This record gives sequence, structure tokens and C-alpha cells, in this order.
Amino acid sequence: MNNSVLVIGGGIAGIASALELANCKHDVYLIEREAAIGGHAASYCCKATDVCTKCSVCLVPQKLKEVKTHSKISTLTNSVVSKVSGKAGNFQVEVWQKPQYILPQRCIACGMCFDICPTQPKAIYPPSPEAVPYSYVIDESQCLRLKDEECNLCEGICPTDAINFERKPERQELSVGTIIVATGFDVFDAREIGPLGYGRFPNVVTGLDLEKTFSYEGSLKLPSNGKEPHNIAFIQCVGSRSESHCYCSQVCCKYAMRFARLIKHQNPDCQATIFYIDLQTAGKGFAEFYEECKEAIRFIRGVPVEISETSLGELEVRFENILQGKVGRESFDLVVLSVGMAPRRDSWDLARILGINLSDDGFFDTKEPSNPIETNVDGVFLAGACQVPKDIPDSIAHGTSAAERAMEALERCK
Amino acid sequence: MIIAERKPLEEIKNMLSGYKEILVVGCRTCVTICWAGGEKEVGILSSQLKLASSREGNELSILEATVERQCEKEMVIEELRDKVQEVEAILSMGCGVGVQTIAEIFEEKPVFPALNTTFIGMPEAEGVWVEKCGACGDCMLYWTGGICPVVRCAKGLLNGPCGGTRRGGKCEVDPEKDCAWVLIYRRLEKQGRLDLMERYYEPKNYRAVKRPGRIEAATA
Amino acid sequence: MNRDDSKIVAFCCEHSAYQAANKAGRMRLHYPDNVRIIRVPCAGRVDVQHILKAFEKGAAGVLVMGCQEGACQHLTGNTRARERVKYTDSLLKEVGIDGSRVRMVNLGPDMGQQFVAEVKEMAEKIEGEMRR
Amino acid sequence: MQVKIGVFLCDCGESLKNIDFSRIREDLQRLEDIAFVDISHNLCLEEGEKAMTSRILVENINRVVIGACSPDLCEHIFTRLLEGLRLNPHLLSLANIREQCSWAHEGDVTGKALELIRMAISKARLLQPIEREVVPVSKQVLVVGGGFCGMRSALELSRLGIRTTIVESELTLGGKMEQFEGSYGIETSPQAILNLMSNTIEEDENIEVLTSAEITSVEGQAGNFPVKIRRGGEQVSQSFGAIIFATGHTTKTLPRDFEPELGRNAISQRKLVEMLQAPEELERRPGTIGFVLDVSDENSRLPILSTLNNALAVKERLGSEVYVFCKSLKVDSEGMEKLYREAREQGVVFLKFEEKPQISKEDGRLKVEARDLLLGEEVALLCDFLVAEEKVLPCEGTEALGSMLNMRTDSQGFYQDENVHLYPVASERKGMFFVGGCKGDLDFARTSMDISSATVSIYELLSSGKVIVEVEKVKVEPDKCQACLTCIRICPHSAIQLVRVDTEKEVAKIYDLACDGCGICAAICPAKAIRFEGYADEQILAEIEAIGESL
Repeated sequence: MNNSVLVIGGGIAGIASALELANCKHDVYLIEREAAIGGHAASYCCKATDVCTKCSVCLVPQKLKEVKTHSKISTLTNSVVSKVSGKAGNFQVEVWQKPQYILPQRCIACGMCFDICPTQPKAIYPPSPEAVPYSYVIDESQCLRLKDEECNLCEGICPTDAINFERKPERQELSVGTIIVATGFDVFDAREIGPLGYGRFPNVVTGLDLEKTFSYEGSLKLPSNGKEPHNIAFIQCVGSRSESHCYCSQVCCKYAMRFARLIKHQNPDCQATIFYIDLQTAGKGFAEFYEECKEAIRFIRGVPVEISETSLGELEVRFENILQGKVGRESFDLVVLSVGMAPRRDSWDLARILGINLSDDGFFDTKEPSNPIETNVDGVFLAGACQVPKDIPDSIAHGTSAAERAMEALERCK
Repeated sequence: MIIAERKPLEEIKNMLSGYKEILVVGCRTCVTICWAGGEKEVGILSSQLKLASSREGNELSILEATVERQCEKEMVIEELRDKVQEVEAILSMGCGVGVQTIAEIFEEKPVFPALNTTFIGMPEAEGVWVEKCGACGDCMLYWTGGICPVVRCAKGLLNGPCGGTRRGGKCEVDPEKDCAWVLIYRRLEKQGRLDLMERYYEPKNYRAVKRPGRIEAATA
Repeated sequence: MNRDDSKIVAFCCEHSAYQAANKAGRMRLHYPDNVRIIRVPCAGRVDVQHILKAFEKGAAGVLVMGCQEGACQHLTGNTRARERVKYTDSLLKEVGIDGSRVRMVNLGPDMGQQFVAEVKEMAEKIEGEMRR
Repeated sequence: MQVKIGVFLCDCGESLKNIDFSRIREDLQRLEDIAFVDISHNLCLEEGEKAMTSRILVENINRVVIGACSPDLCEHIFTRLLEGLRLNPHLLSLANIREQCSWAHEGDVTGKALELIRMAISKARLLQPIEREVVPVSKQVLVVGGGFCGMRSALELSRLGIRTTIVESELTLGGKMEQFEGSYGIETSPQAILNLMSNTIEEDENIEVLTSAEITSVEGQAGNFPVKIRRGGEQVSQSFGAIIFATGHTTKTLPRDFEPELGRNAISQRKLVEMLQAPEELERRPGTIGFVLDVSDENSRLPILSTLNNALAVKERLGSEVYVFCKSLKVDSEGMEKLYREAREQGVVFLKFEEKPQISKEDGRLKVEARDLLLGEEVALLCDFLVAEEKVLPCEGTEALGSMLNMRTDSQGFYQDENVHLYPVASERKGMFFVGGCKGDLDFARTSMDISSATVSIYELLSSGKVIVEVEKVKVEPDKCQACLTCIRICPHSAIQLVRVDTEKEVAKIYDLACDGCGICAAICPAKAIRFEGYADEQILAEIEAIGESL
């Protein structure tokens, strides 16, 4: 009987399960589709003003380090599960790994390949600063060698010969006892709502763009002209609580308020307005923060439907001004669309491979509503936002409880 | 226990002016517990003195030592005997008793106090100490329900409370502090001994202990 | 520590500030090189004596960098560090070193930019004093 | 024992161009206690490790200093390597000359790199080895509270082979289970779940149940908590490896905001559920039922969950008009949005207000006046029954038990401080866990996640019956300690206690398993009696000393 566990997805939920299982002496195979583990949560920024606003982003780097240094977890990045057979207690899993032109175990991130690469923008570049494994990445669309032109400058200069363009996709056969699916979510693509103008107007950004700006620049400038914003609007429930996405993504109200407070903390004369349907302020430690937000932020009930650009480049938001009972128009210099979580586009074929069903929202379904972990296939468990949208602390809690169920299943199959 | 507080640096520097080699001596008992003169405070004061002196150009050389109890001759001698030879003056971070014990033993070197010995008290919260006993030598706690009006009443009244007690049982002199006699009344009330409040008490004999006090126990 | 090249000693909590410094390095954000980072398990480990000793040994400025207020893994570490820095500042004023040469800084592990900004601010403050 | 230090420098594949490694090697070799200075190109790969291992085997050194990249990339490699060579892994000192030196500055930084390495060397000279020790832990777990969370935790722990004792203050198990009775959409009735669980608990010899019992005192540390339990007069004392608090919360109806006396018309959710269970006993069928929410507390989920459930149940069984007055509907739990849409489809009317609604009595019925935002005008409604809002509050005993265990509660009075590092179930003290309602208002899915998280954390701690611990990493020197209790009061993890040591003097003692290695006590001790190996005062001061001595 095999008491090792396969964790599909290296996001925060997958990491939490993997750590818990490894600490309880089980071998864990962690399969991650991207080049680095950590998922969305690793790229978020700390939203503290002069006090922590409990966004839990700082839990991620520690867990990433623990996974990297844990001897019982073997991580396979750039890999995808292609076939699964067998039943609980003895699954045979086939894993395909993309060709590792740069071997993460060999790359010491010295940066010599980056300096010598002739392309502009560079085809070989460092990963995001907190990436684990911290190894360089190749952009296949830019790399001359991969467009069959004559160039192996980086291959020659690499001191640890980590780069080798002859490497082919690899196939691996794993046999595990149970499987935990922690594939996470896709950020809702705000382009799907045309009238809101994401992609057309530079100053219409999404929550994810703000995360990247604060993570890299540490402060917010207008994308159009780099000046400080003075009047910001947040539009809630973009891609959540609608016909096609009939659920609340749980995180957007909270991150919108945290960003609004952070921006006002950095420059107090900037006005912040949040357009909402219902403000989700439940959860531990949020009540006090909400009181603070009431003074700092203007809340308007009702979500706008259309954004247009005025003559002097500002964004005019058309919304239903309920208090005066007529259509209101207000102009802002920056509009943030609080995008929610959508099911992953490829969750279809993973469901087919594993034989688990999808709920009508497109997320993975569970055996019965009161049990958020077990799926209809015995021995396959869910963790994190792939089951229902969750924030970081809940994903960690879901990951650890999925680990517990997996261990129980292994104990039962003995 | 004895509570003490460190003197401001200015005052200590004035005392030490003219002396180059200084021995700073801490004490491990009462003044450690009230964060005034323990080994850590010795380190802090020495650093401050070195910093101040190097900024003013007259380089001080400072030795540090900590005695188990500065009020015990044997311990002082054992700890400081050879260190005292290398210095010109001694800065004691013990309570008043410690300073005088060191001064008695090493009479040829001047001994300066770094602390002000303030009162006999106990910790009320973390880092906060309050006075409870004035060592008057004629304890009257038995009829005040265990609360000493001599020390805890601002005016030291024996037949309190005075006319100026504020609402909420606060003291007239200092509105932050509780009126000792209101506390006494409430406690006696709880114990059902309110008759003690009606008795009239003659003025107290404050010379009960002739200064300086001296006690000779029967030698075992 | 000789006097001429004024050094800044930065006690960095290994969970937040030390990671922020690493991130600044990985993003090749350059900051003045007279900073010396000392790794500590928590900002609460830094004692008043360590800061005074740093000044005694010639440091021109000291930064105590811990987690955000309320996000300390040891719950009170950064709050205690802030109080100790305030106490040390008063001790330094007594000695004659004012101009808040010791500062408590709260950082998240991803705040590379803010780490650089804090270091530059302290370096400029010292530069300003040195010239006068 | 004479200190002999081996220095390994890594130039990261010769990419750190602004550091002149040969000059650094020359300067370091002049120091007498440096055995050798090796320059490698890739210490973090196998070739670098092999070279390092062979070098250490040849030279008998007892300290290792490494100048390389950031510790979180390579420290674990070097500690594993030293353990392999039976050298104590704590005799290792790292200098970060890549991220915090070569990459962080323009121009030549050889001077700074040398200084960082000399700082690491001066610290290495004073490093002491830390031994490891195996500490036995009791595999028995105490579960406080016999409600749904307590029972479920005990069952899950028992399935993983861990014995538990449930302490319940009431006469029977079950706690607040019945409040979900008759809830719409839950197939099996809570009563059935309750009976099933208590029967399995009876048969399970891994679980011992002590009803109408309460805890009087908890001492000790993770792995060994001696607990005194009072049960009807006599006192039982037992030692546990870990403790789960599943004391749940209470819901209290707060009329104070709109003052209807809780007479016939204003009822609580409980009463409405009882009416729904036996609709035939009502004299006449109520025409309209109103729910009022978000009046005194805008931030809890449970009142809204029970409101939606009961509103749908009323529609299904009584068919009367249902109005819900609320400010912001909290739908951020699993399936709540669908429940909210289904309620609207069934004809439940939701009225959103900004200012609080005015409630008054009018001819035997309750009149609710509020300015509805969506209609944009005043709305007045006569309801036969008005379901008063319920606020989720911590149990009465929370404050007392919290202070007994030296644990802080959060701003609303619930257990578990609001620090993100404690989430989901941890407390400040290792080995103690909070599960379910006692932490705040959690919906069903989050509660079951809590239970499994606590179970697996306890399994991780206790399953092998022993824990490997670093002996006296943070140590109180008995002869210096004046038992001034400062460290005991300020330790955030309550890892320090007063004990009588062989010098028959009472001194503080730090328990290695409970200590989390923060060093706050070492910094605050007025007698300098606490030594933190690896970050001891003399080691930090040595690092400061080495600044500025370069070239």
C-alpha cells in the first residue's frame, strides 16, 4: 500500500496540504503547472497602513521556504497531470513536464545569461523576486534559438550548464495513495464586461493590477501619465454575483477596502469611493477596520454599468444614484474593477482525467454540500479556491483539512 | 522591596566631572527587580557615559561590576576588592544602603549614588511600582483593614477621610489616586468591623524609632 | 568603528525586513552601502544595550526593522521593539545625540521599495548632520 | 577548545563582478584562527557540496563561515551537510554577500563584503553547539466543550489513533446543535446527526466523556499539560499532550436598539423554528413575518444564514408574506448567494436601509418604518411576527478561562488573538487550539475545516509520542535569575514558568518545546540572566564590533 500523496497545484492551498502531510511523515509529490510555486497569493502585496490589515499575504513566503527545504516534498514545476488510473490507496499517475530548457535545480540565478542575451526585451529573465524555485525563465516567443535561429550565447555562458535547448518534454509515472486537487482559480477577465472599458482606457485597472503595482513600485501612479491619483473609484462584484457567476468571491470587498485605506494612507488628500451591492465585512478582525473605513471612504450603493472617457481624459462613471433616484454621473481619474474569482478554464480536462464532477458554477463539486473536501471519487480530495472561492486564510485551513482527510483515507485503506 | 529610580544623566555627569576611571557597580536584588540598577542598567548607564564623554572629548574609562547584594559587606568585598584599585571613583547603582556600604568599605575612594531610593513598594503592573509602606516603626495596619493611611493618604491623616474627598472615592490632592480612607472604609465594611472607624486615634509618635534605627536580635 | 565613513546598523527581523532587503537586492534596487544588516529572529530580540553599543562603536544611525504592527509572529515582538526604540531615543537625547538617529520601521516581507526608502532617508539625515 | 574556522566563499559562477574575492581571501588568511579560505563557484550545487565535504573532512575545523547568497536559498543545504559530517549544525554563520551586498550597490563593494564576512566570523567564534533531545509527549488530548465541534474533533482524532477526553459543562453532549433544527435545505436533521455522533462516541473506547465537568486549572507545556477537572465535588487530575477548545458561542437577542418588549409579536429565531415545526398548533396562520438584521452588529454571517434558512422555511410551510430589513447582506459563505436568489424567487422581499428602522406597536401588530434605498421612499409595514436580530457573542466563561490560560481574546471578545499567524486554529501557546464558534461566527463549512485543521496539527505534534527538541537554546542561568517574574509575564507563548531548582531557590525556567525562539525575554531580563544561543548578547555585540574594522 502506498502512503504517498499527490498534490495537484502549488498554490497556497496545495502548499498547506503538502506541508501538513510531509510533517506527518508522508511522501508528497507537488505538481505545479507554472515555473514557480506560490500561485496567485505569492504575487500579492502587503496592504498594511501603519497597522496590519490582516490580509495574510505574509504567511506565503514562510510556507514557500518550508516547502523548498522539506526533504519529504518533491516539487515538479512546469508539469501537468495527463492520466490517472487505479483507485483509492493505489493511483497510477502519469505526469508530463514541459521541456526544462533551464533546469531549476542547476540554475543559481547568477544573471550572466540575462546580460548576454541579444534580444530586446530579453528572452531570458529573472522570475519574480519571491519565486520559489528562484531560477531564470525563458520567454519562448522571444528566444531566437527556439525560433530555430542560430544562437546559443546563454547556453555557452552558463557557469553551471543549466541551459540546454535539446531537452525534450519528460513523462513520469508516479504511484500514490491519495490525490489532493488544489488547482486554484482564474482571475475573472474584466474584458468580458465591455462597457466597463478595461483594456480600452489605461486608467481602468483591476484588483490584480493594483497588487502588481504595489508589489513592484510600492506606491500607485496613474498608468496614463504617472501622476498621483486624486479621485479613485472601486467597482465591486465585477464577475461575481451575476447570472453566469452565481457566487460571492468573498475577497473583493475586503481587498478593495484595504487598497482604498492604503492609498489614502499614502496620500491623504486622495478621495476614494466604493460602489457596492452588499459590503462583505464579516470575518475575524475586520469589524474594527470597517469602522475606520467608514470615515475614510465614501460608500455608494449600486454598481455602475458603464465607464466612458471625458474630454479632459478623466473617466466618467454612469451609475444609478439611488438617493436622488436618478442616473448619476461622476468622473474619477482612476477606476479599479474589483474582479472576483472564476473557475479555471482547464478544470474541464482535469475533471475528466480524475473523473470528478463539476458544480454548475464550473468549480469542482463535492460529495455532499455539508462536506467541502471529499469528491465523488473515493481518495480524491479538494483544497482551496478550486472548490469554492476562498481567501488566503481559508485556503490554508482548507488545505490542512484536506491533508487530514487524505491521511484518514490512507489509514482506512491500510 | 526597596524601589529606586535612576538619576538624570546630567546630574550623574556633574558628579563625575574631574574623574577619568570610574567603576559602575550594580546590585542583583531589589534594584534589579525594579529595573533601576541591575546588570542591564549598568550596561546602559556605562554606554551612555562613554558616549557622552567621547562626544565631549574627555575619554572616560569605565569598569562594570554587579554585586549579588550591595548591602552585604562580604559580597561587596569579594566582588569589588581588586576592581576598586584600578579606578578613581565608584558610581553605585544600588539603593542608598548599597552606596553607604561600599563607601564604608572603600573609604579612600569617593562613592557616588546613581539612583534615588524612593520608597518601599510593590509592582502594580509591568514596569509600574507603587508605594505601600513608609517604615514609620509603629504599624497600625491592624485597625485600618491592611491599608496604611500614613503613606497612601496624601495628607497622612489618622482620622480620615478629609472633607475634600472627590466623587468616586478619589483623593483631593491628586484626583488620579484613590482616597486611602475610602478604601479602608470599604474593606472594614466588608469585614463588618466598621466600629473601628468611629474610634478617635491620638496623634502618632513619629519618633517611635530613634534615627538612625538599630535592631539587635537575640544572637542564636 | 572609525568615525569618517558613518555606518548605519540595521537590525532586521528575519521574517519580514530581512526578506524585504533580499527582495530589494533581487530587484537590483540600489541603496547607500554604509548599511550593515544584522539578522535577528524577531525585532523583540533587539535590546536597548545593543543599540547603545552600536552608537558607542561609532554607528551614525540605527534602524530596528520588524513586522507590521499586529502581524508579528510572536505577537508582541514589534510592539516591544517600538517602545525600546522610543526609550533609547530618550537616552540618546540625554547624551546629546538627538535628531532621532534610531528609528523603528515596520515592513512586510514584500516591501523592497519601502526598505530602500527607509535606508535612504536615514542616510540623508546623517549626511545632513555630517555636513553641518 | 581552540576555535578553528573554515571559511567558504561563493562567487556565484563568477557573476559577482564587483567583489574581489582574492583580496578578501588574502585579508582573512592573516587572521590566526582561520584554518582556510576556499572560493567556490556554486556552493549550492552538488559539486560545491562535494568540495566542501572533502575539505572539512581533511581539516579538523569546529566552526564554518560561509559568504554566499541569501540564507533562505542555501542555509538548509549547509545545515544538512554539517549534520552529515557529525558537526553540530549550529556552529555555522552566514554572510549574505549577494542579495544584500553585490546586487544591492553600484561599484566595487569588496570592502563591504569583507566586513560582512568578518562580522560572520566574529559571531562564529562565540557560537556554542546546541544538542538535540527527544522529549516524550502524552498522546492523550483534552477536548473542552461537547458540542458539534468537540464531538467531531474527538471522532476524527480517534480515527487517527489518538485518545481524547471530552469535558462538557452541561448534562449531555450536543451543545448548540438544535439551533439549526428545521433549517431549510439541510437533509438530515441535526438531531439525527447528534444521536449518530453520540452513539459512535459511546462505542469508541478511544474517547472518554466527562459531562457536567469543568476545568479548574491548567499548568505545564505542550506535550504535557497537567489539568485538574472538577466533576461533581471530586477533582480529577490528568496530563494531556494537547488541548482543543470547542466551547462555541451564544446568540443573544438584543432588543435594546428597537425596544419591542419580547412579547407575543417580537419573537426570536428559536421561537420561529419551534412554530415552523408544528404549524398546526398556531391559532391562526400569520399573515406577514418580518426579519430585522444589521441593527446592532453589521459584521456577522450566522444571523443572515439562519434568516435566509428560516425565511425559506416560512415560505414553504406557512406561505405567509416575508420581509427582511437589512443593511448589507453577508453572503460570503459557500452557497449563500444561491440561497439568497432562491429566497427572492420564493417571494421573500429584501428591504435595504441606511438609518435604523423605527419599530412601534399598532393594534396588536408591530409596525416597521424605514427608508428603503431601492424604492427611494419611506416604507411602513405591519407584521404579525417580527424576528428580532440576534448577535453572536462569546460564551460567558470565555473571559475567565482566557485569563486562566494567559490567552488574549480578540476585539469582539472571542478566543484567538487577531494575529494572522495564528489562523486557522492555533493559539499563542503551542499545543492549545481553538475550533469553531468560540473564535467568532463561522458558518458550517469553515467550522468543519477548523476541526480537521486542529486534528492534523495535533496528529503532527503527538502521533509519534515523542518530539525532537533543541536543548536549552534559550536558557535561564539559575544563579543570575532573581525570579522577578518579568520574563514570565511578557513571554507571548507562556513558555516560561517558576520552578524550584537544585539550588532550592525558585528561578524561571524556559520549556524548550513551548519556546518559539523569539528572544523577547532575553532582551527584557533586567539581570541579563537569559542567554539565547545563536543570538546571544555577546554574539550580537561581536557582530557590531566587527563593523568598520575592514582593510
